[in-house]
Amino acid sequence: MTLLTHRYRAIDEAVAAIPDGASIMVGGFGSPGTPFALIDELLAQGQRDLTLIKNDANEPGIGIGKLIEAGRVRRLITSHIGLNRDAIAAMNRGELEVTLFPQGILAEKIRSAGAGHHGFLTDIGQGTEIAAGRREIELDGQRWGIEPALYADFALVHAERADRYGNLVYRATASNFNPLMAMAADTVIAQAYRVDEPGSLDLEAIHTPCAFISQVVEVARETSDQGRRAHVS
Amino acid sequence: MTLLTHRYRAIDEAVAAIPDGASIMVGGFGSPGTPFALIDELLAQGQRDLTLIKNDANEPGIGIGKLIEAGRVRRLITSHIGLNRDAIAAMNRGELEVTLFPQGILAEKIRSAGAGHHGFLTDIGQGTEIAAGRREIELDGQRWGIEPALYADFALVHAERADRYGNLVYRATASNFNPLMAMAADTVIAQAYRVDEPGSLDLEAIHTPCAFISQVVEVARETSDQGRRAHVS
Amino acid sequence: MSADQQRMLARAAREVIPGQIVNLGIGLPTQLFHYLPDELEVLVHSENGVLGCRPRAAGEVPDWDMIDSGGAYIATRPGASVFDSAMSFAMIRRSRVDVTFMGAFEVDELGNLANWKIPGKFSPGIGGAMELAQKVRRLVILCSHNDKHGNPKILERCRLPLTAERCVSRIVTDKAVMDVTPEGLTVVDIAEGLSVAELREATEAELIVDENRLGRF
Amino acid sequence: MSADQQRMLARAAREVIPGQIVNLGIGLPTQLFHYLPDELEVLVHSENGVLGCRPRAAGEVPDWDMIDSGGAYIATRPGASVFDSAMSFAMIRRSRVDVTFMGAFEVDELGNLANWKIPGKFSPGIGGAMELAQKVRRLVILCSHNDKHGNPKILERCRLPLTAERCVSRIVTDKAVMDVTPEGLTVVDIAEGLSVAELREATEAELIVDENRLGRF
Repeated sequence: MTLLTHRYRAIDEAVAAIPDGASIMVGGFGSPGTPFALIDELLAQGQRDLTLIKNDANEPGIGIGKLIEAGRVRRLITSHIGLNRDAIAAMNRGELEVTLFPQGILAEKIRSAGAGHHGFLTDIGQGTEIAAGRREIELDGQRWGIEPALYADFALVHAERADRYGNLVYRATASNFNPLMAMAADTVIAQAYRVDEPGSLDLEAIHTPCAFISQVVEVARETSDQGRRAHVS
Repeated sequence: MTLLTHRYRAIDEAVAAIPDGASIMVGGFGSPGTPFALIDELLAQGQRDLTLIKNDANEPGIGIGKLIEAGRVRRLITSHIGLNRDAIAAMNRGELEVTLFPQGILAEKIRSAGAGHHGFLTDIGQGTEIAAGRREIELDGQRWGIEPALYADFALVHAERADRYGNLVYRATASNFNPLMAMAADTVIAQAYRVDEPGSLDLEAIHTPCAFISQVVEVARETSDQGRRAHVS
Repeated sequence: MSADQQRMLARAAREVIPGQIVNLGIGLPTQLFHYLPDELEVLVHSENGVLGCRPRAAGEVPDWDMIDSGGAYIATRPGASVFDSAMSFAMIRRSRVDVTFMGAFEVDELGNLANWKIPGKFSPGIGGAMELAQKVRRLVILCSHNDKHGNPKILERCRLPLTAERCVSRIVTDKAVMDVTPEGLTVVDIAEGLSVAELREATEAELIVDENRLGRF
Repeated sequence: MSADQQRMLARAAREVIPGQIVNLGIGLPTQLFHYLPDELEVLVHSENGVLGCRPRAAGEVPDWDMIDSGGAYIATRPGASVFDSAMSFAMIRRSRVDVTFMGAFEVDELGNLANWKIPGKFSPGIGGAMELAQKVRRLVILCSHNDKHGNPKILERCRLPLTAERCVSRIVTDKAVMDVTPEGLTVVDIAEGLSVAELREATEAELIVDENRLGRF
């Protein structure tokens, strides 16, 4: 792991570690928690043939929607892409390979990797097409589906605040998949609206301890797509 | 589940729901996080033939050490009882059945139940006597041990603060097994030094959301065994 | 919103007991929000990671970090908490949600539910619906009795891919309130002005009706 | 603490790089605490749920809620966090701890470690040792070279039940610093005043020694 003393970086330098063909977990449920600035930097740097893992495909024109439109995503592992008609169209044209899991199963596959396991036993989806072809095991007189852990090379996560060791605090519903992905990926790049000196965050209020974070970058709230959504109700 | 409006109870009433023969998870790692007041109430009420699940056996004369000395515990599922010579003696006399797991495996067996799974796949302990007899499965070219989820009828947990719906905040290293057990047991009784009206706790600082809590009781800091340990260094 | 929908929502709101934890699915169920006043002490769960949602008050500035699972900007009530997706679905799988309201493409006599996929036409992913349907203590379906072409949605057997098997407790439509029972679909309430014969005509499933015990809504 | 132990601790502290995350096992390794000054920016992990421990300053009032895994009342340094046991062991299993120091009953040439059980005599449970030993990036053993009866603890093969297989990187004793290598145990440093012959005499395992490259401590 990166030494604690070497984690606070410039955004271009942090994202430059990602090669073509990488698998990347991206935090966020809809807009909240989506690391828009890191995604925009990835778009600018040009990495391609990416496998993305994200709860959803954002909405057209923002977040990973931009990467999908630019043809940079080979595969998307997700739970729901209903709010991004462009992603649905790319899937239907065969240009984007989409793998769908129930949302809580996707979360737990990621958490399983993050906890250092190799999978878990579940009854979710038994009897539906979601479980078709899933490997099963009998235990305690019942059949259980085996859901393997989902790993990734990188994770891009968004936090409200951080310190330069990488301790993270999330806000409101911007937590969602971020803390899980922060544990699961080999290299974790966090963006935060504010990065302070160690000691600035309350001990008990830290959601992701710095042990999991490889790089932390500070991003301006104003340059984020946060709050500039197509869909506002 | 108990309605939100019916959760704030007197300690004797909350503990009276526990029958003889119950399986009970008890929070705490050493003294911090141990629900001393709930344990003392259980001691006073006289339930017996209990199965306890706790990281350790506390120390002689406090916490679950009292229940063990009083002969009320049939079985203890734990990770380490080295600080309680009485528990070791009871085990060696055959009066206390002790089941030992590695600490992180014990935590995850509980968390697995709390997450609504039935177990997980691990490589921890492969090649040691801990894994002897453990069921295995081959996946992705490697053998993995299957660790079944660990359930319980009740959990007794300790928090620093709460609201009367059962939202909980833990302090310092008093968190440990408490949030995991709060998710895993069918009925969860929480004690807190202070129980306030809903809205008194910061949204993002709540560690255990009230959805998991059945009963919450207020206990005085002074009457707790906290800080009255035999072993102080 | 149509008068029928308002009537359905008012009827559905009566399913909620003060002190419960409630999840509201995307679409019409979300509107139930407005039928649950603060004094009920009901906490609304949204699977993106919040317990204790309320609708924004008129003129209340949106908080860009605070949405429900449908993407609407919401606010919170006293006793609320926020958390990650693993915690949110742990609550669901551990059946800590007392009652969930969901829409449906099809429901059947056995309580099977189909509401996520129309093969070849609509398959954006199941989101959180499967775990909610399978694990909630009580699942109430809130949907129109017939589709826009007039075809029945309350069937003998679902034909679309299932969300979950035998998961539905009660169905509230514009025409009736029906319980899934071991004997079959039992009509609890019928819409004002509708006859039992008209209701049967609009329904594929067999309906059990005891005219003496039938409520109106 | 004996002079030998102080010398071992000072030597072991040189294994820590500023900016690392370090776990200190119960017993002698815990004392390493005092050899890691604040300016090193090292975060000490304790598996009961804290990252960033430091020893209490002289006269500092104990916080009853703040202990390390050995039960000592500790304090924290800037950048510290507290968390539950699942998070704590996720860090361990995901190899987020850079280096762990542990005591030993026995270590062998292959890097096998036994430090939790003596059948029939001592079996209080393995606690967190197994996961730390198996998953840490670098495991340094800190133990006396011989037991209190003078028997060697650095063996050809461990005889006691293992904590983990092939997990040890380096061994620091009162007599030597040894690395586990594919070729066998290679002596890095030898204690001041000790001859290689005396060291071999006190050791069951074969030792690889290059006298020209041997350090003293």
